Amino acid sequence: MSTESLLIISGVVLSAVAILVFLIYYLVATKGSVVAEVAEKSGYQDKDVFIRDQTWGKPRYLSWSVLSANDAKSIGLRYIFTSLLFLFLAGAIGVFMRISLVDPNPTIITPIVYNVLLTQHAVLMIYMFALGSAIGLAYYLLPTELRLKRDDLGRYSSFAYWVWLLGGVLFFISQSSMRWYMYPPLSLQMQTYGAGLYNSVGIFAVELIFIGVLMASIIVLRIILIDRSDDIPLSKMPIFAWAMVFTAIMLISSALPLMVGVAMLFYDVFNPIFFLKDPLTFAVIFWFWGHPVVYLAVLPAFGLMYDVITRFTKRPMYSYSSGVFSLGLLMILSELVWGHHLLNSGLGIDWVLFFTTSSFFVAIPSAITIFNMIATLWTAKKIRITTPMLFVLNAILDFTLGGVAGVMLANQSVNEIAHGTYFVTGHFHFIFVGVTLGVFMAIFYLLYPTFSHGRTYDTRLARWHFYFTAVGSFLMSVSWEVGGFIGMPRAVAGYFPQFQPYQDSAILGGVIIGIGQLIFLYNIAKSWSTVPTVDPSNILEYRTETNDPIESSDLGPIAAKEEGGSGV
Amino acid sequence: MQNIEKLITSFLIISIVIGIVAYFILGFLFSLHFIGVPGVPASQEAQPIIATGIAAMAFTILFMMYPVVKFGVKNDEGDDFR
Amino acid sequence: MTFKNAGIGFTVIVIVVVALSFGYIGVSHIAASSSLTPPPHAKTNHTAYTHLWADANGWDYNHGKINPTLYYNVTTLVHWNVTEEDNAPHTLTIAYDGAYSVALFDKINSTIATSPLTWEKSPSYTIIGTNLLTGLNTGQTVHATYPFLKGGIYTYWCTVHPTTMFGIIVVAG
Amino acid sequence: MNSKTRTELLYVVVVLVVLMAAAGLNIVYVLGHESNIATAKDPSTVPAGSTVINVTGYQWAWQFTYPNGTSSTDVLWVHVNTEYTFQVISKDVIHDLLIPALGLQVYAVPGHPNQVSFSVNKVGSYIFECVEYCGEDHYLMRGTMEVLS
Repeated sequence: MSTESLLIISGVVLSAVAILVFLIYYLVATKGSVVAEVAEKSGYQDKDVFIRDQTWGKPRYLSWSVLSANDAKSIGLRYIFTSLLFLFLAGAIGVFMRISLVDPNPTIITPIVYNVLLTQHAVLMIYMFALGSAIGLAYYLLPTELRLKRDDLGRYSSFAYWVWLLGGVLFFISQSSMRWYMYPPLSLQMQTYGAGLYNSVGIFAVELIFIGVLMASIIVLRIILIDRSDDIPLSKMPIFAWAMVFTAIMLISSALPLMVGVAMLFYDVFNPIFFLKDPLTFAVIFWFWGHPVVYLAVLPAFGLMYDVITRFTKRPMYSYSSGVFSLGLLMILSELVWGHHLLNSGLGIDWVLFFTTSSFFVAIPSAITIFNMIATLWTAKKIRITTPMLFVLNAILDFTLGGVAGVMLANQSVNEIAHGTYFVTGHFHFIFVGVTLGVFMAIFYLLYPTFSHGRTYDTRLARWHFYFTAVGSFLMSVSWEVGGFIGMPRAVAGYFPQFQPYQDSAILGGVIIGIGQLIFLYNIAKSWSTVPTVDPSNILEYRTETNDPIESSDLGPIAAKEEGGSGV
Repeated sequence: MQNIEKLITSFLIISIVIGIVAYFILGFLFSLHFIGVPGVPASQEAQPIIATGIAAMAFTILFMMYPVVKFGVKNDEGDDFR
Repeated sequence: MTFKNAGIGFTVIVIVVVALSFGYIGVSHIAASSSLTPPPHAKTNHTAYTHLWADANGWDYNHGKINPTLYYNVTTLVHWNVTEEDNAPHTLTIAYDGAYSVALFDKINSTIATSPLTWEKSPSYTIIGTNLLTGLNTGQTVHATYPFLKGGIYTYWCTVHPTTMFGIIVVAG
Repeated sequence: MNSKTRTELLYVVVVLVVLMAAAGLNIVYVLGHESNIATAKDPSTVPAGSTVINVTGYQWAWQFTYPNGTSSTDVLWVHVNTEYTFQVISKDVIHDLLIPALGLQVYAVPGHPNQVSFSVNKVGSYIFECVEYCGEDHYLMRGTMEVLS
């Protein structure tokens, strides 16, 4: 393409973007001035405070104003729907990666493109979807669940959101192919065959994501521990709030060392003094954060699973105190096991001994949590199998299969055989797709009337979405685990021909999951255009204390509202 | 409370049987695939752990599916069918 | 521009973002159909036969000078015979460095040994790929032809072992 | 200690016992096979009578250098029932040599040479591959181990 046409095209594109940005700014500014006027009239100096008081306690539905208003629920909705957008993007990348492996030699895409998609799939799923949805649901559910006394951190949360979003977008634009654990010297190899030409932007983008996520978790921690209303003691707090407390503490305590590590890596790009002598030092710093982050993706989901189970069995949790205790124990132990990612890196026998043993004991809190959930089912007289409940039951099943595979991996003999193979990929896709994605979908369906201002989703489509996702993820993860155990290597654009049956059955599973998510997208659009028929009150906010039996009133939330427990 | 204990013990027995069967199947499969040192000793050491894992999976699945099948009610009409 | 129906608005945004993202990755990585791709049945006045041993330690590793510099006249149809010598997959890939000049040749010749990767840049053209040089049947010879229609200095290398298998081709005229 | 906590405690104790047994089995294996686990290169701990093979991982091939000076790329010739020790180093980025049938795995890290010992008890041809992502042709960094009698 000659430079003249390049100039013309870039000129046209830039001017189009400029017009679009001006249009958005114009709309936001005019609306802002109108609201400022109204705020002025009703005696507020600051329009944000006016907006916050207007929307206080009312169910917040999705609209463009969510991007400008900075009350906690609007920011929650921003996080939730941005993480859902990234779920679709990274999911589409994942399914496309799977399809490209239909043949032992790379035929559909070149290995370089496959490696870029591989890195984007991992980073966007973990940082943008898993963490984004956890923070989003915290911002959206906690304000009314804990009946917050004040909500004055809007500007910081809004800043954290935009930094986090900028980080995600920059990372995608950087076309980095350094894998999500950024091992130097590969992450410093700025070539297409290495970490990508613009990988310095990729490393910088990861730092931005950390800044955004760190700020958000500090704010969530403050909301729960300080702004909570005085008549909710810690012993009566909803279990989801407890899960978010532990998630935030774990994030803050494990993200900081790596933020320094990524800054050092960024400096190494220009003057390699830190990590080229022994690259394993960065690997050690990274996995100190690397393992807690996978628990960050699961802990909020545990809290929400308790909410869904208690809602559809109408029984309190089997044991509230042991539920909270096990989530706390999970937070502590999860920061002691990260070394099992480096058992074969030659760091010594004591390293192997300590981290394999600690990795066995990290299974205890998860086992207690699963027991607690299933025991709640046993105490129920009637379990209403709605789609959210199906997702949560499948989450328990998948977490068991994935979790036990994880305990197997904690064993050095299995780790020697299966580290770096698809067995590990199968292990964590059981948990990520089963629990993180599954519980997010359950909560999305529960909150659908609140998001859409009173509309209900099409339950038949929702069931199809569930069955496709459950079957697809089971087939994909199991065929990976079997293939991986006999040596099928991970993250490869091509493979030995004898692994083709395992890869092809995993492709079938991946495509089934993809179809399931398309059904979900269609369901969102179709059901949003129906006439609002249902009370849009956020049903997750009513029962603040998940351990108070509402079995006496076998009524739904609407009746509970008249009953006075309006949660406002 | 009496029959729940009976149920749980029956689940336990079923899952232990599944574990033992898995132990022998794994033994046969590993002998085909693994050779030499550390291959053979590693697979022999991994065999009981994976078999116990499979037994634990079986027990948890039975433990969960029983109440779902027994108390589960499919109709989601009712007051709010979210 | 307010979407009455936020659900459809969100769905449209999802579809647009996913499409743009795949377009972005695709466009920036489609190997620019380099000017090196030979036009079908190009008219060549000379033919030349070159035999290379593909060895991960260097072209012709055990057979005379390693990574030899090859000389051809312009409009030469080169018949490549590449014999696999070890069990590794290989490729024969070339890239155009520039019109011939002694300064350019010395510059490449002096720096290619220390940093071969600087000269192994895209757009490149793979004459023989890993589907032929699979590394599974050592001793087998693979045959391919490539017409050099533009004079100048080329670099030839193996993309699987770019730091050991590299060399210079000079096309005179 | 109502019945609820008792059942929960019983469950936790059973889980704890199973995990401790597994952890014990694992410790026994690790302590029994220290030379078969990748550790930092230390010539003094090479098992007696073990032939040392130097392995160099570089972007996108494995090179094995045998004691008699000869070397081979992407193929490894070993004899059955003899003890070998890999001393592994990488020339550019982090690689990880896995021989699935042997259950053997060792990281090739530039600046951190590693060592692991093994022996093969069956003749035949077994695959090996790189299982630590190392760039464009990471999937081509593989080959076969030929076990000769």
